[in-house]
Amino acid sequence: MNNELDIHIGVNPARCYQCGKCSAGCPLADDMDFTSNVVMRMLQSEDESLDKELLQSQAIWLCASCEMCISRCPMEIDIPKIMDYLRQQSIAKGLQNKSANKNIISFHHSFLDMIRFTGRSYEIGMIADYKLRSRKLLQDLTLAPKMFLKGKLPLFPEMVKDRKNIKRIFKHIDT
Amino acid sequence: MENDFEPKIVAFVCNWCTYAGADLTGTSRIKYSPNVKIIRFPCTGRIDFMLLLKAFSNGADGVIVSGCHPNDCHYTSGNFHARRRWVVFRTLLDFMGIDINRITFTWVSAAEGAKWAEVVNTTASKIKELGPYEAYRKITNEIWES
Amino acid sequence: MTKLGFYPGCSLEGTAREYNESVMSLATLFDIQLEQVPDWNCCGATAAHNLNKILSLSLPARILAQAEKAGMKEIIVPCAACYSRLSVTQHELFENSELKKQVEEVMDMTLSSPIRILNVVQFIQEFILPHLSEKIVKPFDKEVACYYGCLLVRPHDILQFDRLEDPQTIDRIMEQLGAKPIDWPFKTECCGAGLSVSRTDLVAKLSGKIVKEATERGAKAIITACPMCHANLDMRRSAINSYLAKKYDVPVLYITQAIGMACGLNNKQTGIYRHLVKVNN
Amino acid sequence: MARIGVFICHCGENISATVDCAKVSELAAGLPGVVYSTDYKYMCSDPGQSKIKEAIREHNLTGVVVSACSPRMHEPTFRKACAEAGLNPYLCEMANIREHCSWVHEKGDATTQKAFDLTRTLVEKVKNNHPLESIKVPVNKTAIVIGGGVAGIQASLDIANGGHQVILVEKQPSIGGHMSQLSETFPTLDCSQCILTPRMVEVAQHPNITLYTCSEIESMDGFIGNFNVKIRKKAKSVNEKLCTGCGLCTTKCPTKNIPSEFEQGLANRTAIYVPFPQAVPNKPVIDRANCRYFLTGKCKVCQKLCPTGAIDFEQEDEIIDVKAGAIVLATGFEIKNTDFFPEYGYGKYKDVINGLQFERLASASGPTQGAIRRPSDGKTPEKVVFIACAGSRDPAKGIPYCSKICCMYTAKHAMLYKHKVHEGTPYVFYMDIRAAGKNYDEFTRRAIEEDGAKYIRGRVSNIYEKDGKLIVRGADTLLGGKPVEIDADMVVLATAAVSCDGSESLAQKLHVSYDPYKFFAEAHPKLKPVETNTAGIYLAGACQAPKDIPESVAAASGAAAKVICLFSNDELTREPIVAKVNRMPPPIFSTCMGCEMCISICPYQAIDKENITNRNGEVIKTIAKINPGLCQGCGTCVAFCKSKSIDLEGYSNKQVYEEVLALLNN
Repeated sequence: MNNELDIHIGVNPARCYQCGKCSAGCPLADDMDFTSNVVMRMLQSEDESLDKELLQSQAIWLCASCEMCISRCPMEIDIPKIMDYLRQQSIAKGLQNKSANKNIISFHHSFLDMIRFTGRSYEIGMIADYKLRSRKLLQDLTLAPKMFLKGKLPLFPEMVKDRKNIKRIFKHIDT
Repeated sequence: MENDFEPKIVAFVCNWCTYAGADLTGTSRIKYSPNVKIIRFPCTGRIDFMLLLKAFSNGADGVIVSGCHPNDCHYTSGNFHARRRWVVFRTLLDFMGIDINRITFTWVSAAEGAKWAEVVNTTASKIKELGPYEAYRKITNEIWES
Repeated sequence: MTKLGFYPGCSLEGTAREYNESVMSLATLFDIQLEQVPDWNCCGATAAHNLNKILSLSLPARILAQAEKAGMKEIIVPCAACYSRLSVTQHELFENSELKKQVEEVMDMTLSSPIRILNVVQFIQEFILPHLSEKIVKPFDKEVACYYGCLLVRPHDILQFDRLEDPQTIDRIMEQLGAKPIDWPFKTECCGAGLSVSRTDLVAKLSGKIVKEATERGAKAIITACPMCHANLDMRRSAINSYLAKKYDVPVLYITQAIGMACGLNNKQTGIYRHLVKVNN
Repeated sequence: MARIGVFICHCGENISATVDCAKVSELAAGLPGVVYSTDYKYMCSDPGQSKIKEAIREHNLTGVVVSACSPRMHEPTFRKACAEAGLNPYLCEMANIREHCSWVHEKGDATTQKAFDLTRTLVEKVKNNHPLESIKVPVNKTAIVIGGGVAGIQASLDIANGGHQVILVEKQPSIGGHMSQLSETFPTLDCSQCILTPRMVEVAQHPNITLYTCSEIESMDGFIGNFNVKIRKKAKSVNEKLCTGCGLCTTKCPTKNIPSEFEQGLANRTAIYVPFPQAVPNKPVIDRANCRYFLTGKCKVCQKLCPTGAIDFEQEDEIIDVKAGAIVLATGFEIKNTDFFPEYGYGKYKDVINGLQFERLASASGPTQGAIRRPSDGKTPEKVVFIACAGSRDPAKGIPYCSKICCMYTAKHAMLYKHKVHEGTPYVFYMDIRAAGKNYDEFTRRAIEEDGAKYIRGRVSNIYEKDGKLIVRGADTLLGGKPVEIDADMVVLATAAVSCDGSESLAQKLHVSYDPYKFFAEAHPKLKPVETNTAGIYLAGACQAPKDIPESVAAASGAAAKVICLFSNDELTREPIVAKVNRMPPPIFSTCMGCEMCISICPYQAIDKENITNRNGEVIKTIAKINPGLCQGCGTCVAFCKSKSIDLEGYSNKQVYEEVLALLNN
């Protein structure tokens, strides 16, 4: 995957000299199975089994794209871009991490599906969809009514008029 | 159509940067087109642009002038003078009807072996495309014969 | 009257309604007309760039194309996440013509030249600040923790907004309102962002750090400019409090609400009544 | 009639692998004027050179062309061989058929043809060569050393002890440089000042050394052996001849709160001050930017107190003209300050300090008399975090290189801290430990194994202050990037070593080249480490790249040796490649029109006007005249000359025209 990264997103993992400044500043490093500098090391190894382990990891889904790592990286390595690529590859190869698949990835799918059909995100519909996917039926049961009362959850979705155009965009990426 | 025209290109280079750079191309065994032949000068500041005319009228199809990068001149400022003269001379050549596309003016340092090969190759392929520079030779020969 | 392009983004229609309300009220107060990008769509947020690169560029690109079609030279984007996505997309497409061509084909629209994309702080600096002092009726006389979050300042190379570490612009604006911004280290720490729904436990932990630090350093309010940050710090407060096993009640205000309050706008105009953590005037 | 000999070298197989050398030789034999042509396996070898010598004698050659490698490699070799056989060396030319031909083209007829073309070109050139005699220039045996740190001190003493005059120019009020600020030195932990101050005193007392402090180079012209340098000696407002250095003035100066440069801002000084007690010269100067008299026009307390009347408020900068044969650059380095690091607080945390500040804290003569106390509240820190590679090896910050000295001094700092605060804990964040040097690795191991410095392999992401502690957030990359948070009392950044402010303008004044980071460039990275591209100017110490003390001293002695070599000759021999203005018989005298264009463009100020007078001393014509001692042979004047009255020896118009013709007409 090491070479792919250079070709597809123009990022060369060989530049990483393992200083660990990314992991040191990463807000989620504590919860990750592989911290960002370890991710870089795994890529550098050009070892297929490590590539697979990486694509199956939870870390790539926990990354919140806060961009702290690249903003402090002395070698200016675009780690968030690498993370995006790894997530996309993980899905393309069907190697999604099991526990992330239940929540984080399901949420992403719910979110995108909502846009696919309405052009905008619409919380109630999306959350309902997410609950079905994640089977977390009880989550946020107390929060939703409060939000509803505060007028934060409109009952009907706002929709883009030119939904054909939105569909076109999604169609292109589906194929 | 296969272009089998082999242009003659003369390179006027300074001793300290480009000549040494071309030496480095050799030491690095980087291959380039054999159409270009080098004449060594102490500095691009020494290069009298009349030499370019001399070269064209005697059969050159293209010319390269190359020296040190700005601020790197072994003689402090020779390359600046060369550049300044080149700016003036270029308009003059243009006025005289000389195809200035046939002249490459560039900088190659002693550390840029690969760049020298690139300069030579791009110039050679450009001149190949432009074809032999008969036009200028014809004029000068006519003047000579009349 | 100044007329400016405006991209609210999805959350300003839903969970962050009060942000929208306060932005619009401020605009009215300062005689600015905010005109929505016609038939705008969602920018794709975190989900799109996590799952598909072309999609993550095409969705924002459509918004930019719509704005361009409507003749807008600049758009105000209050949501920091949308601001970041739009800015990054515009940067990437105009840097890489091949990619631009690909995206244009996907959305069946074209982009001719970059437009100015302003975040809410830039909007305030440029259009509100010059006339602010004359409108202040009730100085915002409190210690505040200005919280910038990630996406207002990062990626810094592209956004070029404020300074990367310890940014200052919101602090300076709050000073103008009479507030005392505290010096604190978590101005740009991540709140957990898009993990809000899927990993509330982690959001409680990350946002909890921020709420705790701001409180301990004496802040009486946290000032934000991002709906995602606001949602995590405000809506997720009960999760935060149970994670920290302590009740933290420091309110979280959008910067536009803080300005609105100082300028004497009522609760309806600022929308502060919609917060889950109560705001005392 | 020309009698040219052509010698084609095979260079083992380096040339003959792609060029048919025998054929080139055969073709060359047919060229007009060529009376002898041969090829041989190694022309540069002894038998190869003998072949040339024999041919010169046997065939009465008037010119030699050696087609072999680059003339930049072996031109001197072959010219010397020719000279030994009685042929003027400048009648020998080389055609470069290796670097410019055999190595860069495939084997084949075209390559052989090119080798022949190049040979023919040089044959035509050499026909137009004429004998030249090398130029002799006198050597002024005084050296200027710029910079009075340990490198400048060493170079000055070495040259002076070799019996030559030295002018040492120092920007600051005292010599000593960074070394005088250091506490103890690695890897022996001997006290820096104890070993340096005797050297400083030696400089002051050496009969061959003239010391100018508060001084900088204003301008330079001339060339090796004959530099003319103007030194600006800034007004010190104290007459050095009258001042006895009693120091009374400094005790009563009312302005006492100026951060001391020597103490790195950790202590204050007065406006009239001696930078540190062991300063050389040990005489105060007035800092005009902060002096009350210069700011308000009133005060003069020091003048009233001075028993010898040495205070001189009217003193002006002095320009001193000196002549020298050689210059040694020893301007040293600077370090980045803590405000260079946004993520470490932009310099706003008082207890985040740089390495030099730590040196001052640890120094027995420092602001705390050697006790480690943090600057903010004077408390003894219980946990100190040392961060290596702060700014170094950091392309994002514009400093991709390794500063080289930090690994060692950080280990030393951890050790010194532990020696002084036994119950304290030193943490060191590092990326690699670069301890290549005699007893260096052993030293760092000692810091870890015996003194218990806790080394953590990782870079620190950021630092913030909380409840009087500095929270240092790093990661342990040897534990899989596990985040590490330390609540430190003090943080020491081993900040990057960078070139001095003003090194770029100094380099331009001296025509010395420099690298992208404004460190001066050596003439060759391996074989000429202390020479510059400008003959007669040498480098000592960290102005060339970050160096530790032993390396700086070694480079300084190296530079001094070069100077002494140069000074061992009374005159220098120079290549006679110089420009000449033509002279004609009367009534023209010269085709020069006296337009003076050449005078204005010559980079070496080598051209002057010359009056041609008649018998009565009346001026008939004014023409240009080139000083062969100053001319460096760039030839810019030749190209500029409108009347074609100037020519360059070795590259004359005739020579290059013939080259062009020969190259094109095959």
